[in-house]
Amino acid sequence: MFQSLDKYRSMIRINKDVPSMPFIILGAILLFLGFIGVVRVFWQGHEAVYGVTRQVPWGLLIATYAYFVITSTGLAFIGGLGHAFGVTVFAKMSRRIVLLAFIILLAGFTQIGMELGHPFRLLYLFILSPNFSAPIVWMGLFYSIELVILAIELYVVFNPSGTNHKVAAVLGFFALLVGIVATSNLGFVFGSLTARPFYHGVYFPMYLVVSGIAGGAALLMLIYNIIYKFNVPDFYSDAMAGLGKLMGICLGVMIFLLSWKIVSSLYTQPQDSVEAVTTLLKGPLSSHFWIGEILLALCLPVALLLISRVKNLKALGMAGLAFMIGMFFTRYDFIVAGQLPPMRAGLEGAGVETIAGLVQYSPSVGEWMVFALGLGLFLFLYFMSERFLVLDEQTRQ
Amino acid sequence: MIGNKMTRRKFLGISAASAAGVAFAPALTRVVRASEKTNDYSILPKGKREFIASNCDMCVNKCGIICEVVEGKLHKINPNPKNIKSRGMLCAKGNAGAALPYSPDRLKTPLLRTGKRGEGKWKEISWDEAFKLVAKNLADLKEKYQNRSCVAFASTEGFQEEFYYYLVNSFGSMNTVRHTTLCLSSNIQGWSSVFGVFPDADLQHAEYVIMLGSDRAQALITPDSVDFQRFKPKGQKLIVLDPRFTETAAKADRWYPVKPRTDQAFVLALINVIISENLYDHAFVETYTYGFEELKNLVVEYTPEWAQAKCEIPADEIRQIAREFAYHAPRSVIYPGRRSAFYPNEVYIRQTFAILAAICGCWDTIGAVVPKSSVKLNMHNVIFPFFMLSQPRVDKQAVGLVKDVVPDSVACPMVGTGLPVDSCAFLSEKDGSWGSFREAVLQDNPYPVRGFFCFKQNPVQSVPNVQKTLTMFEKMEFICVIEQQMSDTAWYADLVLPHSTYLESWDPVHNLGGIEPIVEFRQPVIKPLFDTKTMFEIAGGIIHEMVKIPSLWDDIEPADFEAFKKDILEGVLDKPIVEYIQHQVLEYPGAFEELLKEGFYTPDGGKARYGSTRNPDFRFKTKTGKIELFNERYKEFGLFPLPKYCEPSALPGPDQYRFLVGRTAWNTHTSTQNNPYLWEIQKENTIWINTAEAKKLGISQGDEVRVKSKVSEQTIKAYVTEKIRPDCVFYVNGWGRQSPWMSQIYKRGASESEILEDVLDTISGSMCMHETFVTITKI
Amino acid sequence: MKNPNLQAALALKNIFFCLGLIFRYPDETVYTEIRQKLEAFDGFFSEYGEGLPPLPRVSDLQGEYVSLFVNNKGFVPALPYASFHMDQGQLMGRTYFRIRHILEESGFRLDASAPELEDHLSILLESCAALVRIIIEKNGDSSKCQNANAGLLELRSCMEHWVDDFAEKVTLHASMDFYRISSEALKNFIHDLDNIFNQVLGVNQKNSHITEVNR
Amino acid sequence: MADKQYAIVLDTKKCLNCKACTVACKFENFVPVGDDTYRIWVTEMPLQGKFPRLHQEYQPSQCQHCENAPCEKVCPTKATFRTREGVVLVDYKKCILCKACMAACPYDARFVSDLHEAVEKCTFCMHRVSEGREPACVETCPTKVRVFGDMNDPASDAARLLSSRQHYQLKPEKNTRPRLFYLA
Repeated sequence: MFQSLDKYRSMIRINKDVPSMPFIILGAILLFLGFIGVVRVFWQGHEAVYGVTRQVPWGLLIATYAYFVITSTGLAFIGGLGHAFGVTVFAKMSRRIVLLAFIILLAGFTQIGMELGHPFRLLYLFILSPNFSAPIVWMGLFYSIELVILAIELYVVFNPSGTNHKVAAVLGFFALLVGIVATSNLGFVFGSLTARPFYHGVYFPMYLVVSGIAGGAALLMLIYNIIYKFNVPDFYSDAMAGLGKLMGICLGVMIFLLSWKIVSSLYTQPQDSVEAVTTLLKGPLSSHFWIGEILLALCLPVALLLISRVKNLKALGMAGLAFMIGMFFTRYDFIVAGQLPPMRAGLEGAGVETIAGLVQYSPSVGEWMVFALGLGLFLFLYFMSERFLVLDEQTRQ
Repeated sequence: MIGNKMTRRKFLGISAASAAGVAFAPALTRVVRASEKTNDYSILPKGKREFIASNCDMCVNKCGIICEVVEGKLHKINPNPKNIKSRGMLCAKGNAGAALPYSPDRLKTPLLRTGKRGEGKWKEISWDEAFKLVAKNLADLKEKYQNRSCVAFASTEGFQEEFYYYLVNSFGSMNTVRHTTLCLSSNIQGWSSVFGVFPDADLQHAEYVIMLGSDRAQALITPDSVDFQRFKPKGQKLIVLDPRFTETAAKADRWYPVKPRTDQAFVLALINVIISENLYDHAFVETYTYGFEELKNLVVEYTPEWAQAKCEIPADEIRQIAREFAYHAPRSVIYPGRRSAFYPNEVYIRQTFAILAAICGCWDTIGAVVPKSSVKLNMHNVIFPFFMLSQPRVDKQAVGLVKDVVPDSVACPMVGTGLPVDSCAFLSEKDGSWGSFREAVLQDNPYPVRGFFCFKQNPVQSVPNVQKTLTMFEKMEFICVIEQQMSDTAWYADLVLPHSTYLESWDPVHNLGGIEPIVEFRQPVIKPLFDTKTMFEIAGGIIHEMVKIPSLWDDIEPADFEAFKKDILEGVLDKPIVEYIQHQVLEYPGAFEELLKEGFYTPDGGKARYGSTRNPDFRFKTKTGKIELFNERYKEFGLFPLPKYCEPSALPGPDQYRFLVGRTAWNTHTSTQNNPYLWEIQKENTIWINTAEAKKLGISQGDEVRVKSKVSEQTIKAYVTEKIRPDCVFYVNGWGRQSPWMSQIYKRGASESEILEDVLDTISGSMCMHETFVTITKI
Repeated sequence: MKNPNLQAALALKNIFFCLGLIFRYPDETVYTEIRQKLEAFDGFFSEYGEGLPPLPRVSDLQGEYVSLFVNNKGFVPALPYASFHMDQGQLMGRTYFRIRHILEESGFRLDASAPELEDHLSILLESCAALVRIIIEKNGDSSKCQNANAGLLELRSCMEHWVDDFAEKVTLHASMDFYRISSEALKNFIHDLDNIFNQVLGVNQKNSHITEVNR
Repeated sequence: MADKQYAIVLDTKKCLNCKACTVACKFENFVPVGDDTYRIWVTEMPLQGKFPRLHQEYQPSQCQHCENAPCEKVCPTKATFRTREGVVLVDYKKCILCKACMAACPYDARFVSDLHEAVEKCTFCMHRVSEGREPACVETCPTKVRVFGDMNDPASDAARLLSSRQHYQLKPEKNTRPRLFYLA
């Protein structure tokens, strides 16, 4: 009996030096709020609890879903680099990478599960009646595969009898690949909407993947700073620097893509697209855009990376924090901005209410509560793991 | 929600013990074993779907409907595609009628007031008690005032109204007031002064149509609203004059925002051009009309230039319209329309229309203005007793009584010295004039009126100057209202009797005159939900109680009383209403079966009828028997016999706007706003203000403004638009209820009847709806 | 359950009937009956509410009843029809037909002389009383009173959906205590019915097979 | 091509803006009262000109029953499908309420129905059509703005109007190929 416990000693331990308790408590509180939200949704129905409307059918929960799952695939990408492409600097982080990717993907699934009116129907209809022309089917398929791969990977990296590196490499490769495919399909869920020129095209499949990788790097940089109380050991400096560089490249690409998105929208002013971009630049979403999307997600991280020359690990943590906050606005903005230009003008009799030519959306308390569920789930599960699991295989061994 | 005590409770406590021993009176049980009694519990077999033809009653049009009833529940009201009057259409209101029987706010049982009037304290009573109560009050009032006319009876038109008149005539009051002086009295009076009748327009075939102040696209009238767009002949021209850019104006070839109250000047100028350019129909004028020379002399001065100065329509265009109208004659229509009086000279405005039609020969021929034909129905020959104690109408001698509500224009030479003293003021004795009737009652002159009956009319909402109506109510010792919903009027009643909806009852056959005459009728499509009755049953119930009270019959011959019982009670009201209906169509074999199947009947397949009066020997219902361009009867009464133009006696002041009334296609006056399916189309009314004026006043779209007239002030949101003349404002009727109506309507928008002043048209006694001037201020 | 607690079941039946009387128009007969029998329900009212509702004079009670439940200026403050609450503010919606079906299935119908709809609160409560009576008569043999069991549960869940709203509206608009206290007690009682049915009649979701009709 | 191909041809010049169609639709199809719940609508197009030279049109509309239906493409469970007659329908039992179709529809023709617990929209009243009756909005219209019929039957009123009159479709740039044709 003790022997069998022994076997897991390499995995289970109480980490007192990791500041996990506040996050666990925070996570529990958020989970509780989320639970109330879920009860309300079951009791009163989606329509009563959520702020989404006929004109803006996708709201906060789609944004938070994207926020979580895209970050997850970014993490899987980084993990895959380590395992499959021999970018060994990240190998020492693999337990945390896989764990984070898995948990945050679960958090994402809570969001879509609460957003869908009939989540359980989905489970069998995806098998009985799939429409292969629908991007959602592919997105769902690949994210499901991703979850399975991550689960297996989780088993492999935590295998008490030691990680089988060959298997890990194969899994890592597939996690990377499937993650990219899944996220670009998520992008295509929007990219396929010809009705809405702001979404339509290849921009979002690309932008989501790149920003997801940046998000994975940012989250890792932030998490490492948190668990080492902003004093990350030198052991990780090469990995952190690698993350910083990876993030820097991604930020560069993001700025490049975003600039062209804006320029192309403004230049020939394709209908709707320019309206959507204008909501970001000077419309109802402008504060989100300039403070969240531009300052926090792009400018501040770039500045921190440049000033610190990717060497100051605290700066990397701060860059990660700024990016993760900014990215939340980025995800929200892209979901909402594309839907604010109405499909029909708000004329009398049209049944469409517009202000300055735009329909309105703001998340309801219920939607925030469901977001709290996802965030709470992430914080709770992850920091419980930090508290009770051995995540730094290399240092402790 | 529930305390601890609740969740851990065991129901078997001592508390329950005493309850267990109670034995309730078995007679109180209403949920009974299905086998105990048999009755027609389900009115239709399970799952059965039926299509039942009937007739709509959401407004006055009486369109054909086919009701889809599933398991006894009305699912949908469809139009009847075969009905020639409604041309197979059904409007928003007609569709929304399917919600009417299922409105939870409807009256469910007779209610007797127990608190103060208007306080809202009621008790339920049985129909038997209600009938007894009515009879007793009628008897008491008759005794007390020794005058049967001390009880007034108000009603609005409808299939069951004739049974209301069974009640009125059985009591013997002369004081009846119908809706017409709020509606179309002046219009009928004006056209009849020329042709003796009020005609229809053959819009299906007219090549040229002038519509003045009729919004046929929104104020729906079948078949006109259908014909003027659906069947309009290729190349037909539509000229619309309206201070507002209405939906009808949007359909017009030319729209003129005519200056209010000057429509007559425009038409007079048309006549001037047509006569001076010799464009009139010489043969027709010669053969059929009377007084052409007088007319010719009158209109000499009314040149297009003169008219341009009045109505702000360029003289050139007036000339052009006149020539076009004459060119297309007789397929030219100056549209009679159906609307209430707008101005004190309303009858003359309408007389002018009719004269234009007459001199161009646009009469009783295809594409012209055509007298209504009708299907002859078999009357029930009932003769009501002559009661000694019935005094003439209270407003019979209206002179002096109404001086407060008639504008100075009565001093205008065309009207002479005052109101006519004869019933020519009214369409018929029984219609009355709300304005002069109310004044007479308020002044107790010449005698007191102390009882008030109301059948489906809502004077508190529909008669301008509400305060006067309420003051009149205060004089009443007994008010009884027969209604479907707790209307504002019912709220002030002593006794409220719930009437069944048109979907739950048999209605007698009605003959609808028109170019294509038709008879319409109603049959129940569903079982009544509540303890409601129809006027037929109510009249029968009350009269039965009346005959039990000897004092009610002491001013007639005993023999007459016996005859009355035999004819009225046994002959009509005691029999099933179906027999009444069958008797009405007795002359047409198979008609009743056809009515049941189709919901309407036409003896000749609904063919259009033209030319019945185009016969030189035909006697028109005018004094001379001719089409009177010069009205002999008006002359006799001291009225100006020709449509002389008179300047308005009152005009808006510098800061004032003329208040306009109008309709929407989704509400009938004040009666349908709380239907949820109609409410969602329009949730409140807004006041139309011209863009330039709004700018001057500093008002922007959606601002709250205060509207103030002589009698009241209202607050309402502004609708800033180009669609209205700068000197006018407008909001639609039916909102701004003071009382917590349905929560949706309560205090939403502004009330029309509150803001309107009571000004009477001098001949027909109609309320003039465009004679209220208001100031607008931003709040 | 083999033997329903007879005493408690009788009490339950009577409480239903009593509440049915209370929410019925108080004509002279009904009023007299309430006045005579109300005392016996003292325990019930103190347990579920503030004690016995004070019975006003008959004329006041009638006025209050009409203005709360029958007709008022334009709208009725607290509509006692299940369909109104369950089916978008209209009478005779799906719920009405469902309730009629429940009655028919259990061998009941509304007496033809009652000019009311089957989903009127007072009739629902009286129907509950009738169904409890069936269960008592059949000695709780669930094979013999399946329909009654199922009907009771469904009527309960129907009333549970709107009794809060109803009680709230009554409290808001009532000018005297009688209906306010009664509707509060009704509300608490309905919310406790799950528990009571289980305890007293042994009726719960598990042993009932609701016969679904084609809605 | 034996199948019928249903279409609605609209002569909006005849529209009175009376809203009969919208109310008829609600009753016929159990569409609840509510600001977001409607299958068809009548838009008052922008007022053109300055007082007193004004012009205004009214445009009734609804689901366009596109031949190239974006909603059908993005529906993950084939809940949205096109019938052989070219009518776009929703199988409520298959709808997972992902609302992709609502986002994809360029005409804002769909909404979430509490009754069906699914996304719903105009069905061309197929339950009536199968009984030989016209869609409720078509039947009730006073001026018969809408004409419903089979495009494959040259004798049908709809086909005749299409072949004899100029017409346009809404948002042609989306290449949805609507089955609602507006007469010019």
